[in-house]
Amino acid sequence: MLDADFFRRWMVTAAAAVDREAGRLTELDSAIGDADHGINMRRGFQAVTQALEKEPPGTPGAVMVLAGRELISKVGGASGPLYGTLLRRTGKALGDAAEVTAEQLAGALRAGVDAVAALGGAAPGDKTMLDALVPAVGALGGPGSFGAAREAAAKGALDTVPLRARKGRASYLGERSIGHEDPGAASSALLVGALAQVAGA
Amino acid sequence: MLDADFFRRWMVTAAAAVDREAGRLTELDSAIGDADHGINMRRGFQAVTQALEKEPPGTPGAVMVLAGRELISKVGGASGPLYGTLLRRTGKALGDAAEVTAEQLAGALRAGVDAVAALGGAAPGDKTMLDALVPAVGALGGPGSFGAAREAAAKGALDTVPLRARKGRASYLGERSIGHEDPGAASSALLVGALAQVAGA
Amino acid sequence: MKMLINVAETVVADALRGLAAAHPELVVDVENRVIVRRDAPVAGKVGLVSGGGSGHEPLHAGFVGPGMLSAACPGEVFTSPVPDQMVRAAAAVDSGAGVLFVVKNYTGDVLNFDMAAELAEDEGVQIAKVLVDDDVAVTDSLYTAGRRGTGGTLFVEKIAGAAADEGAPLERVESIARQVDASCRSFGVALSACTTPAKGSPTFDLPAGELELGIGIHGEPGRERRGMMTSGEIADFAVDAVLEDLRPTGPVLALVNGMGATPLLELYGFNAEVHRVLAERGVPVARTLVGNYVTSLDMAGCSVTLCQADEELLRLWDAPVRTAALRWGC
Amino acid sequence: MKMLINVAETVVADALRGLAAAHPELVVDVENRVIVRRDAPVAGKVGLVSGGGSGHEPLHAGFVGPGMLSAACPGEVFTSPVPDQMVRAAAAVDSGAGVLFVVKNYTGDVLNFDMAAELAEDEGVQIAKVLVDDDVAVTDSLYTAGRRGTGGTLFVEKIAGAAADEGAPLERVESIARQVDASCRSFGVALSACTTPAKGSPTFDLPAGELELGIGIHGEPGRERRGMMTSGEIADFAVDAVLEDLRPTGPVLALVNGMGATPLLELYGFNAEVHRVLAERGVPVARTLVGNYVTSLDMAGCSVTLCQADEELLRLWDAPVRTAALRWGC
Ligand SMILES: Nc1ncnc2c1ncn2[C@@H]1O[C@H](COP(=O)(O)OP(=O)(O)O)[C@@H](O)[C@H]1O
Ligand SMILES: Nc1ncnc2c1ncn2[C@@H]1O[C@H](COP(=O)(O)OP(=O)(O)O)[C@@H](O)[C@H]1O
Ligand SMILES: [Mg+2]
Ligand SMILES: [Mg+2]
Ligand SMILES: [Mg+2]
Ligand SMILES: [Mg+2]
Repeated sequence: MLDADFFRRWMVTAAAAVDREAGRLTELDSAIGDADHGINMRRGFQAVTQALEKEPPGTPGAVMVLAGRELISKVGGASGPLYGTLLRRTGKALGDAAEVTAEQLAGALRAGVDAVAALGGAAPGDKTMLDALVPAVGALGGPGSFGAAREAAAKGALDTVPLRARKGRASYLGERSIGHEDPGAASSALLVGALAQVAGA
Repeated sequence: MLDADFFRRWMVTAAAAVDREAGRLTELDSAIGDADHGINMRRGFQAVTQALEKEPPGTPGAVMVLAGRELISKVGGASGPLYGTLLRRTGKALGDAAEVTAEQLAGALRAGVDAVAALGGAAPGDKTMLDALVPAVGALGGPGSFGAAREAAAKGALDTVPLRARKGRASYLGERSIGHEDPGAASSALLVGALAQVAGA
Repeated sequence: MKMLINVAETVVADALRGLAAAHPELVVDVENRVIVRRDAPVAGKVGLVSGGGSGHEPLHAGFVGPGMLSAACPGEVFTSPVPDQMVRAAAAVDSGAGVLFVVKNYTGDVLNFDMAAELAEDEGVQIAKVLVDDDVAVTDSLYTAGRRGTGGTLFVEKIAGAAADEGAPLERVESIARQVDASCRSFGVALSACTTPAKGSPTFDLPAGELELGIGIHGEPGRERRGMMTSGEIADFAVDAVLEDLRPTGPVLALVNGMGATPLLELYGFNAEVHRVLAERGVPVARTLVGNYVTSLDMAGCSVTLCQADEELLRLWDAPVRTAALRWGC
Repeated sequence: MKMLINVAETVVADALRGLAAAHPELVVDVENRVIVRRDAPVAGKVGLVSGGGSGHEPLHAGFVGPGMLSAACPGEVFTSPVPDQMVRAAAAVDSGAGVLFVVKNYTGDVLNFDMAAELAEDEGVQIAKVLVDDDVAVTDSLYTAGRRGTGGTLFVEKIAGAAADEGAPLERVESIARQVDASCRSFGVALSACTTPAKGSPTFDLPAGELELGIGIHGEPGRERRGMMTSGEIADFAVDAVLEDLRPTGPVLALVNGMGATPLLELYGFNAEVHRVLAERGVPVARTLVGNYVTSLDMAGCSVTLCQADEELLRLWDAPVRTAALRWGC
């Protein structure tokens, strides 16, 4: 069973990964966007860890809702509302339970990813974070599936390279967006990787 | 005896020299001024040759007065009024004679250089065009003295390198003006060199 | 890259402190990043709120004041602001007549303003929105996020702002704003990339002797890279790109805009070429604005925005405006 | 170096054509390079004529109009105009009340305006002259050409222009102009060199991580080169350099000026630091102007000008002005 502390550690681990990889995310965004994705994610996840430290929520759902709210009110850009919605809707789907199963987490994350797709209007193949998130939640299921989700997200991110962007800033580039990894897909892979790490996968 | 054609050829030869060396003059002005001296001189002497071609004046004095007026109304900057005054006053001092001697030219040029000193308030050693002009008119006298004037002007220009500027833009630099040749002294050396060339020295 | 800053983290807050020091006629909330005209809310008047990433100054804060915006919300550099800012701004300027959000069409701006609209309406403020999408360099199709909002924003904010100051109701201010957006097209060209304070190096690499055609205002690369062109050739290309899409049937307002680092001397020279092309194409120009209004930090380059203006839009354009960056008639 | 130009030879003429296209309220004589406000000569009013090398836009052409200059004479880039221009301008604006020449203290400007004054007086125009020399980076001594005219020019032109528009006679306009000059001090800093169109490469070489302190507005190197400083450190240095020389005993007007390529975002942040330093030194600030007003082509950097203002100067500063670049009160 996964408790509030597990989710808190997921967020803290994700924050560390984002901090470490911020330069790379910004470089990716520099090629096909506006060179701020790493900076945005770092600012957001710093706010998340600070908020979680200040008054640690007692349930998995509350951790995720708080994290999502922080992203929405601190990040801005496209990634702020999208990642904020991902975490907040995941949290809402987790409900009030003090502990949840891996299966419940998988289901809640699927709801979160659906909300991202609804909000941003993107589909897999559009060269966005969904290209990492959708395969990841597809692979996620029981307790042993965290490693598979990490692999799926990482592969999904890399698979954005040959795609032509249809959403977000990169879409302005048309053909010129081809040949670059999508920064949001790369950061999604980091988040899923952090989850796998905390789960010991 | 030197006739109007001699003075016209002097101006045309000077224009060619200025045109050839414009880049160097601008580079010199770039180091201790505002990077336009070559451009200014080229614009001015192009106007001078055009004006002289249009209706060639009949006397040495008229050639120089016309050339001076052209510089004043086409160059601007410090060098426009100063070189314009140099030529105009030289021309006035030459009077209406159809031909003048080398001695008369030397005397008239001295009057022109004096007018430059009066207008700009500079003295030899201030790191200006006067550092080439004053030694040149000092060396100038009889028919055989054109070569000596050229040498004196060239040496005077080079001798500005260790000087600290006290007039013009270079004076703003204080100590930092030391170590660079004054662009106006360099262009003066070109004018005196053109005179010597036309005189066959 | 050298910048006149303290540290990258504080550039936006520092600029807001400096804005407050220079403009006592504005209320600048540095902590919450909201700039409001001092007399807001004006009784009976519709509020106009805009915002977006910083780095485009004077847009938007420089356009807050009588005759234009009621409030502006600056985000981090090139990052749209967060919903809390717009909600706060809407509350500060709403007189009960409602608030129009002027939103440049970028995914981030759209999502954050949408969230803000929901929250503000929860708090009882009536919200209308207009999306500005004037940049013809982006094709508006299923395969893009739609055209970007660039120079047209200035026309929307000025003209809708004048309508609001005249006392037009929210639906009317909104419909005028939409009309202006529909009448505006822009095209931008970069001679150099810009450098964000946080990144510290140029956002793209533009070799000597090349330029980017069809750039946005966020340091994104453009649609196409070409060998260097003269001012006249750039004017031909940019104006034709705009006209192809706009096909004006009457006089236009022209914004000849610098991207931030192009000297005014060059910009005025470019304006001469823009007017030449428009004359050649038979398009009369009613008004021209030349300057750095919708910028991209220290990018060298320019953009052209044309706005077809009927008599009503022209009248509203000419109406008095008193802001930090745009001022006439009062 | 890429520029938005056709060819270097025509940049000034091109810019004048563009100015004419954007500003029908100005009479722009492109061939003779004189810009005159359309209603000149105004009966009974003293004329105000200024000019100087191009490359400092909006100075001076952007300051022609009611409440400021009557006419401006732009020279080649960084090269003072020729006497014919000032003579023509003086003739165009003289109503019989005489003309004040506002001359920035550079050898070239001084010599050319002096020649023009003689010629104009020969034509029966009464001429007075004021030299602007506000730049404290240059010591005013026997060993220099005297202090340069930089940002203070804006204050002289605005305040003397207001006095002239009020109908003050020539001696009064001249003495106010002198008072303003005596009350102004400036200090400038470059983060990058500028590039003139004719030369095509930077006028000096400024390595990464270094800046020039005490620069002028013509791409001349400054007084001193240092390692990179923060915005706050630069404000400390520049404001202290100004105050050391000015020693104001009352409130000041502040111009926080960009050299051309510094984004407004940075300039406003710098303004916050300038206000901090002034507050620390106990100097009250009556008015602040932030923007690119007295520029040096595409140079990155800034300058600070302070002008001690008594009530009369403050009143004249606040008086209406309607020019391309400075506009309020009308
Ligand atoms: N409509 C969308 N749906 C899903 N993800 C999107 C959408 N638009 C953008 N993104 C994601 O957001 C990322 C960019 O985030 P970021 O750089 O922080 O914001 P911005 O584009 O506003 O600068 C993209 O790489 C992409 O993965
Ligand atoms: N007061 C002066 N007296 C004599 N020569 C001067 C004086 N001031 C400047 N000069 C000369 O003028 C030259 C600069 O000319 P130029 O670059 O064309 O004008 P500007 O300095 O206005 O850009 C200097 O190198 C110097 O030789
Ligand atoms: Mg981005
Ligand atoms: Mg020079
Ligand atoms: Mg962004
Ligand atoms: Mg010069």
